[in-house]
Amino acid sequence: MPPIPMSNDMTAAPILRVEDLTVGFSMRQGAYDVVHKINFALHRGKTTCVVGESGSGKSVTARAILNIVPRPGVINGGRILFDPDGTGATDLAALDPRGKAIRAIRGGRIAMIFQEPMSSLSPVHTIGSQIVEAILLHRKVGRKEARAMATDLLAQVEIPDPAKALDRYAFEFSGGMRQRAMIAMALSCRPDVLIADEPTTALDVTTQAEILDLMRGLQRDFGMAIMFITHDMGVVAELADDVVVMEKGRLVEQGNVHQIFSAPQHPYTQRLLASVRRLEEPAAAKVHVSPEARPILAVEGLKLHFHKRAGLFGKGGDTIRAVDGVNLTLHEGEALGIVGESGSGKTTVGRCIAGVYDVTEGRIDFDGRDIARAGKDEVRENRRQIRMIFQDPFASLNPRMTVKQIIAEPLIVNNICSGQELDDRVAGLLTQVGLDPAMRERYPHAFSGGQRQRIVVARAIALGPRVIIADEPTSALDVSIRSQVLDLLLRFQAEMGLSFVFISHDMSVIRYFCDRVAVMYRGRVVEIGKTEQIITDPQHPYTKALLSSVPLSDPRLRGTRQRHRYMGETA
Amino acid sequence: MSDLSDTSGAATTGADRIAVASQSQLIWWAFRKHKLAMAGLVITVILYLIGAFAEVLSPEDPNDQDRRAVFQPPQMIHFVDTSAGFSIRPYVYAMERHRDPTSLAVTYTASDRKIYLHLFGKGAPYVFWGLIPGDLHLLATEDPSDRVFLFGADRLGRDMFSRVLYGTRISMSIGLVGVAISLILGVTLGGISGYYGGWVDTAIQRVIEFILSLPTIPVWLALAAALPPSWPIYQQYFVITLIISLVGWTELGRVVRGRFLALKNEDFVIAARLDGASEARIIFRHMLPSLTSHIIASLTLAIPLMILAETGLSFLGLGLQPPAISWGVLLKEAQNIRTISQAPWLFIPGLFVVFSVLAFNFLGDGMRDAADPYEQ
Amino acid sequence: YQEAPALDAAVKAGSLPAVDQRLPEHPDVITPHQAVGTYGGTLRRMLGGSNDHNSILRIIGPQGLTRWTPDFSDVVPNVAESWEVNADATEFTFHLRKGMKWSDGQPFNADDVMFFVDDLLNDKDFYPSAPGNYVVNGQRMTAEKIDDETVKFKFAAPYGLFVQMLATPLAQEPVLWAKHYCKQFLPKYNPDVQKLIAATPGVQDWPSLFRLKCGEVESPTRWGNPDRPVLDPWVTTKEAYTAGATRVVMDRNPYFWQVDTAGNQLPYIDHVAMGVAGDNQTVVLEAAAGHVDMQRRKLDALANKPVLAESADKGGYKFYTLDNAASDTMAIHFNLTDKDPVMRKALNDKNVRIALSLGIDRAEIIDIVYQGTGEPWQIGPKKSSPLYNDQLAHQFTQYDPDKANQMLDAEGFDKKDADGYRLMSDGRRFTFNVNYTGIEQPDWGDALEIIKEQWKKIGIELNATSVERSIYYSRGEANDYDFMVWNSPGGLDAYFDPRDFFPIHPQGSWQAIPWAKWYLSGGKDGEEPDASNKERLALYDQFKQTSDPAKQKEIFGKILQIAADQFEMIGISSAPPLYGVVNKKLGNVPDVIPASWMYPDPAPTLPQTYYWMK
Amino acid sequence: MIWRFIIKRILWMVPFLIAVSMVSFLLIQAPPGDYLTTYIAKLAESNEVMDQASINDLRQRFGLDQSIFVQYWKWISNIVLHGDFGMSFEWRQPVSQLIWERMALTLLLSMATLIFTWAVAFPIGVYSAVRKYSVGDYIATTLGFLGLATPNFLLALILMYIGVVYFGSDVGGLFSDPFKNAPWSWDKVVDLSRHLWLPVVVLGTGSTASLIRIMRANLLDELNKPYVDTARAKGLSEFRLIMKYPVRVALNPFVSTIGWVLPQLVSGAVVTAIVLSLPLSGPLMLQALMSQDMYLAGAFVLMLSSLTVIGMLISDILLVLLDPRVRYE
Ligand SMILES: Nc1ncnc2c1ncn2[C@@H]1O[C@H](COP(=O)(O)OP(=O)(O)OP(=O)(O)O)[C@@H](O)[C@H]1O
Ligand SMILES: Nc1ncnc2c1ncn2[C@@H]1O[C@H](COP(=O)(O)OP(=O)(O)OP(=O)(O)O)[C@@H](O)[C@H]1O
Ligand SMILES: [Mg+2]
Ligand SMILES: [Mg+2]
Repeated sequence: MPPIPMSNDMTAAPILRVEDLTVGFSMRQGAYDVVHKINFALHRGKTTCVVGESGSGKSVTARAILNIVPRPGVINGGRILFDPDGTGATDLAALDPRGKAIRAIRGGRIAMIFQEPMSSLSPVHTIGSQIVEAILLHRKVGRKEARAMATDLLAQVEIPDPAKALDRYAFEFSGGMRQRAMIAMALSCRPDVLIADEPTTALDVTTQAEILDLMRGLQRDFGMAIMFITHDMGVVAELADDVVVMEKGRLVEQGNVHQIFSAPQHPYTQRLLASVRRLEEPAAAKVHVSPEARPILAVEGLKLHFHKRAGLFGKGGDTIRAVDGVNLTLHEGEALGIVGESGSGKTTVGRCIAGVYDVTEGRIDFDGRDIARAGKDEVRENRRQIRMIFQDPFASLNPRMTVKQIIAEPLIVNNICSGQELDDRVAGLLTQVGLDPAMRERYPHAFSGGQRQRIVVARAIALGPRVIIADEPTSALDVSIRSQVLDLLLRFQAEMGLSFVFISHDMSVIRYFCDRVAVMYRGRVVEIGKTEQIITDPQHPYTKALLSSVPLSDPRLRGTRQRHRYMGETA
Repeated sequence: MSDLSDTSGAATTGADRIAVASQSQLIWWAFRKHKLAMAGLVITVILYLIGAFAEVLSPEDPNDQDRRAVFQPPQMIHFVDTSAGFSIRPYVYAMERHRDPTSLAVTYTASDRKIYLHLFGKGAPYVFWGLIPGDLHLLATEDPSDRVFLFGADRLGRDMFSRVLYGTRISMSIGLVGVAISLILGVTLGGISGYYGGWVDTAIQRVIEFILSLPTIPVWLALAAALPPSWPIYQQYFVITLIISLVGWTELGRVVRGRFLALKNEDFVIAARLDGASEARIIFRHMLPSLTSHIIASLTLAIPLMILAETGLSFLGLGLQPPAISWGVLLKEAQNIRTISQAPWLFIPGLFVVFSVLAFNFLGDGMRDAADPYEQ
Repeated sequence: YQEAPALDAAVKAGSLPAVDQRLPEHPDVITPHQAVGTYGGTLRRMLGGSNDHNSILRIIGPQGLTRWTPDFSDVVPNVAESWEVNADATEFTFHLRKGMKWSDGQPFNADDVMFFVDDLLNDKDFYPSAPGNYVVNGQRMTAEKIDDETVKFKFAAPYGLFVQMLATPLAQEPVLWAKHYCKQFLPKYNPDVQKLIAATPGVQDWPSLFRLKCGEVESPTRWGNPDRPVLDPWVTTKEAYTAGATRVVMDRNPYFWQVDTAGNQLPYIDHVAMGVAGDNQTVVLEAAAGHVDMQRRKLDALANKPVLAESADKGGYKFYTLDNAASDTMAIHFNLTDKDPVMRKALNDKNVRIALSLGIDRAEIIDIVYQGTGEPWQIGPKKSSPLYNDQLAHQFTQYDPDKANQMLDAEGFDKKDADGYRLMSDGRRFTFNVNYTGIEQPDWGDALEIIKEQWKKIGIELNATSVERSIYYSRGEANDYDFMVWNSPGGLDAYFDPRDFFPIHPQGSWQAIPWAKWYLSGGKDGEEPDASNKERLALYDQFKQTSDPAKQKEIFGKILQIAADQFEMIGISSAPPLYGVVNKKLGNVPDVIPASWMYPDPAPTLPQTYYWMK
Repeated sequence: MIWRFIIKRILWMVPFLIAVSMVSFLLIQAPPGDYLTTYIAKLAESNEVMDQASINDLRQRFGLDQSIFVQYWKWISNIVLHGDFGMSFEWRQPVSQLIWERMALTLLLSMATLIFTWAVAFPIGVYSAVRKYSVGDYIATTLGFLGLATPNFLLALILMYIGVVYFGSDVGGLFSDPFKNAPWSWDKVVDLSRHLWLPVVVLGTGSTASLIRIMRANLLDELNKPYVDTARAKGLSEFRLIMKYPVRVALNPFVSTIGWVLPQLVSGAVVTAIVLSLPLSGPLMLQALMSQDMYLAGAFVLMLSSLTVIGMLISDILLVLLDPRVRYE
């Protein structure tokens, strides 16, 4: 693919212009702004990547464009000028948020991929009905046709068995599959503008590459403008034409991708890029496990099958072999990475270990005892020792509890502390993960995606466990915070001998953090070994394919590498 | 770690006060902002105060019959007395009864005689809460042989105003007991049923089904016969309330179960389980708040039903019987054509029911909103 | 003779014989109350929702062998053309009307009467125990057919009131059942009856089948079968009376055997249409709306009168007066056989009863509850009755709480508790816990509430609870009460309903139900009455066997005097006249009608002579 | 799968209903005395004297002298084996003649009421959730609670009174006079629909308020969920959006309790039916219960219980249909 020519050509009229946009939340005791007077523009056929620290207002900006700022947010100023055909601009911010005019634009002309796909899909409707609905709404086709198109879209986003998948529900999908369903939905109407809010956080790099190709294809064919919010600088380097950098609600820097990467002006951008470099090697501070460390966790022949009951009056149910014979050992003080294709059963393995599911077959030995068949008391004790960081932070936070209550919960139920001590402890934990303790009386929905992820991390480390199963714990964090959170975890590892099962799609994070890696494919571990060894000398063809797809965080290297795919043992 | 502390986002600036307020404080602020909810709270409190001090607040003995006042319409209080110059001295005009010998209809004509009223005068003796004897009334006629009927009089010539005030006591309290019992049972059993599923669910559901399958009327009739007649009325009613709520929990139980079946696999519930929370805690602390709105709504709906239960039950010879006084009893007594056509003031207790119900409801609204995280 | 225009067509078509052939040789000639009427129209009435079949009976009338004169003073021939009684009142010979027909045109004659006596009354399957009105000295009535128009009834002992009984709704059986129709349900006549039984759900034997198809005097099924031939002025149609019917319509009987003085066949009115209302308030509303042509049942509560008066002009109706046969609106029947010995002793003390009576301010109750109608009254025949006994009616009706207090003190109830209530000999508070049937009789609840306040002043506590009626009766059955509240019958009909003067009624003589049982069972059941009651019961036995009216009156007078001296129960107010509404256009309706179950108003005033004035 | 579930539940209904019928039978018999007590009471009022022998005869005739178990057995076995519901003591008529038409009308009225309340309450409930604290919301709330706080009996009386006194209309009933006993015809249906509104409104007022409030409460919880934003971002109109997504989730409580809406209406309608003189099962059942006419009462009770059980089954099926998460049990 030829490098896309640098475009500083601001003469072509932008399709969407954000002017002095200010978004605020009017809380009970007065309003405050989270986005301050930002300006940027999107152009047809161009990709604008938005990067910035977690909580800097990226998602809010994105939502403001569609005029769906979450309550009690309001657009406090500025204009959003949308001009798809060069005939004259409409100010989206001025439209009635429930009116017809904006409705015609939403989904049809400007589509959006929400940051948390897990919670953003309706729990009670099939994936298919949600996609078909979008198609029917904006494209003049019949129901049958729409369904065919939806199947096609799911196939394009690499969902296996798309025809069946249409009739499944969101909770039956893995995190990455939901995200892809979301993408399919957004792309279904061939929008003029695509706003993608961290759309690939849950995707393994091979799938991610395919998705990015898909977007690029559409962009090429239909001149779509893309606003792409991401923390993955590799993706930025691969994809972006322009880059917008945000910090604390302000737009601190914007410009051509090359310019940003080669000559960052703003200190935040510089720090960001520095962090990217840092994450490109194994952590300096990492304490490696001694070879004679005891295995703390041994998983043997683990199987977990989901038996899908038949539809109410439908045909017979089928079985999904989410985990199909996995063997793993985790040593004390070790960090074991799990990588693998989206939907390959990583989360499910993690959940089995944490005791969320009753396993179908196999043993999980913790400290030599099989916890898959443990008694009640033992299970409770184990829960203190094995903690889990959920892939979908939003869903795992009780919407009716404040952050303080959420983090305090394990401390309270395990009778660890109370009163002032509890307060301090919670504040301490929040500070450790980089959140202002003053926010502790807020409810989860009032945080940004990255902030929520950190809350989940704080909850997991609160009890001082021996094993943490971390399912994509840093995917929503910008690189600088990500490295800090990882460092924090490393510190715990060093100080308390904490062990990790670390599920991630980000190879650099794996490399930075993990001693060993297991590569999963279709419910099995296909390769396991020392991190460095796997990265430098992968054996299994899937691993090779995976590594070949890792985006490189340098725009100059764009297209220089030969990517290849693993087509699987044809299931 | 030092560079992390300032990354908490733009949020904190300018909003310190919110940020540090505790959840309960937040809820209280949220509640206080809700004007109608505050009004509801105030009315509710006033009603309870009326209930508590009915003896003192009512000008008459609610059971005092007076043949001269049968179906007497309400009397207006006049405040300004111009008979002997200008003075502020509340009074009402005495009324005279006239009965038509053939149609038997009674009519009242206001006479010129003024019945003067004063605050904290002596009147009919009472025993406050059955404990402290007294005879002080907030409003009393200056001449104790006179009577005043602010809400008119009923068919036995009893003062409706006093009766309504006395009725407040039972109506505002006894319903709450029933509601509380069905709440506790409904939430606990429904919660357990939905949370555990499986045979526990089946068992509880069959119990609910069984309770519901027994039509209510035979139950009431059997009860009417079974309750010993020598029991004091209040005790009988208490038992009836208890039984209403023993049946009433099932509805809430089903709803809680239905929602729990869907909720129990949510990640945040699993997270709570992984936190090591006990099952009771998961049910009550983690899952139940998701149903706050529904529960508040059904409670505010249950209260009027409880208050009015007697009007329906009385058909079966159940419920409170005179001389006990409650709004339900008063309304029950008013349920006839004669009242509709000739003595509409006997429906005033109905207004009180509506008021209290609206008050409870707005109170509930406020509570719901205050507890809603999205409203913060 | 003339007939209704409504029948002309059928007669012309030949489906109905001419009127002369339909009438008996000697039809019963009725002198209308006001005028000879005109034919046509519908009479609208309301039935109550729960089994109000007697309301139909009250308008159609019990067409017995005899009937009451409209003023309730005497009996006159009805279905029977005449009768003779032998000297000791054991044999009654009735002459039927020759050529009289059932409503289906089949002849009515002595066979029908014999059918009742031989095949039903004396059949142990049908009547394991016979209706009391046909039993004297434990033996059932027998009969002898003299000829087609003559039958003779025979009793084992004198039966003084038999002819009067035949005029009440309670002794209509002899002419209720048409043999030609009803015999099909008897195995004796129909060997295949078992098939019919099997084909009818819910029926197990022939008596139930018979009762289902042919009805009984007081049974809803009497009005449920349009095929059953009758002697009534109006006959059941397809819109019959069954459970849950919402409307009942009856049509004129073309074979009805009465004519007016001008030779017009009765009835004048073509149809009687009765709506069914679940609730009495609905009846009041219907009446107020002018949808009811003549009615007193279900709306005669005094409290409704103002409402009805208000709408009278709009509804086009006026009031008529009913001379209440009852004696008192409400009597307190002290339980002289109370299970609780202490209470029993107190209640058997006449002075206590007197004191309790003096402690009631009847004027106030009458004013409030009975809208100022009625006078303070204990029990017993009305002033207008020849049996009137002033002492029985008026003793101790004055309000005198001081005297009452004195008397109670004197009788040993001088100790009081902290709340000012008297204590009984065992230290318990002198309290009455009583039930009343507040659903049917809300006025009793009101009166009891007033009495409660009044008795408080004489140190007696009263707690009244309303209960459902069958519960009420079962409390009575169980003898589980201190006193019961019921109205007191016997104002005009003391002969027929003497239950308040001595314990004769095993469910209604609340003053001593065990005594009544003792009497009725011949001493096998219940409890032996005290001497005074035994004396009255003996007198009553004597009374029953007397057929001479003067003698009857004398004996009954004695009974009443003893009852007055004993003063066993207290009453509140003389039963005030009742009222009903009647359409202003309805003719031949008397202004005053007696009201009693024995005189099932308004039937004895002959509704078949009512007509629509032009 | 689901068929197995349904069949299992239906099979389970048989012993269940037998148990319910047993308990109901006991309940019906629980008040002291039996039908004869009532009968005697009735006779006593008209001064007919029943001596002990006649009472015993009657008792025997009605089979009331047998033990309660024998009576129960006779009753239930006749129903199960012969479909014979026995004889109503009070009406001296086979029970089966009495119940069906009334049950049918009752079902019809209940359904009409149900549809009415849902048709009124759902839109209003949705409206008052979406437009929380608008004037409309307040009006709906206040009216709703006014309806809730007015006993049905009273409302019926007042409406009838106004109708009669001010408009000279019919009093109650489901049909006008000519149609009351007429066989079913189109005209009769039309006539019915003209009369139906009054009881429907009277019965509906109470439950409408609850539906509105419950709908509103549940909907308010759902309106802020992220999936609603997703749908909004698709460009769905606000109305369709709300109807398809949050309302669907907010239906859960309704579906959970749909099972006994019917029996509740049936017994709740008793008093109204009495006042409005409606030919429904409630008044007849009440009367049968009061007079301990046990076979008639028993038949109604059995009907109602069966309805409840069927309703619960429907409710459980709908719950699964409505929320796929429930399916994974
Ligand atoms: N509903 C809300 N109420 C109050 N504050 C909110 C709400 N939603 C978001 N915020 C605040 O607004 C700020 C911007 O949030 P936003 O979601 O835009 O961040 P972001 O840049 O997308 O971060 P991330 O990369 O972590 O997703 C954050 O500080 C967040 O705490
Ligand atoms: N509750 C469920 N019911 C049915 N199928 C499920 C359920 N949860 C997961 N699956 C299926 O199991 C497979 C593995 O899912 P899992 O969530 O473990 O994948 P993953 O490796 O974590 O993927 P990702 O990287 O996309 O999060 C997927 O095919 C998914 O569709
Ligand atoms: Mg975001
Ligand atoms: Mg996953």
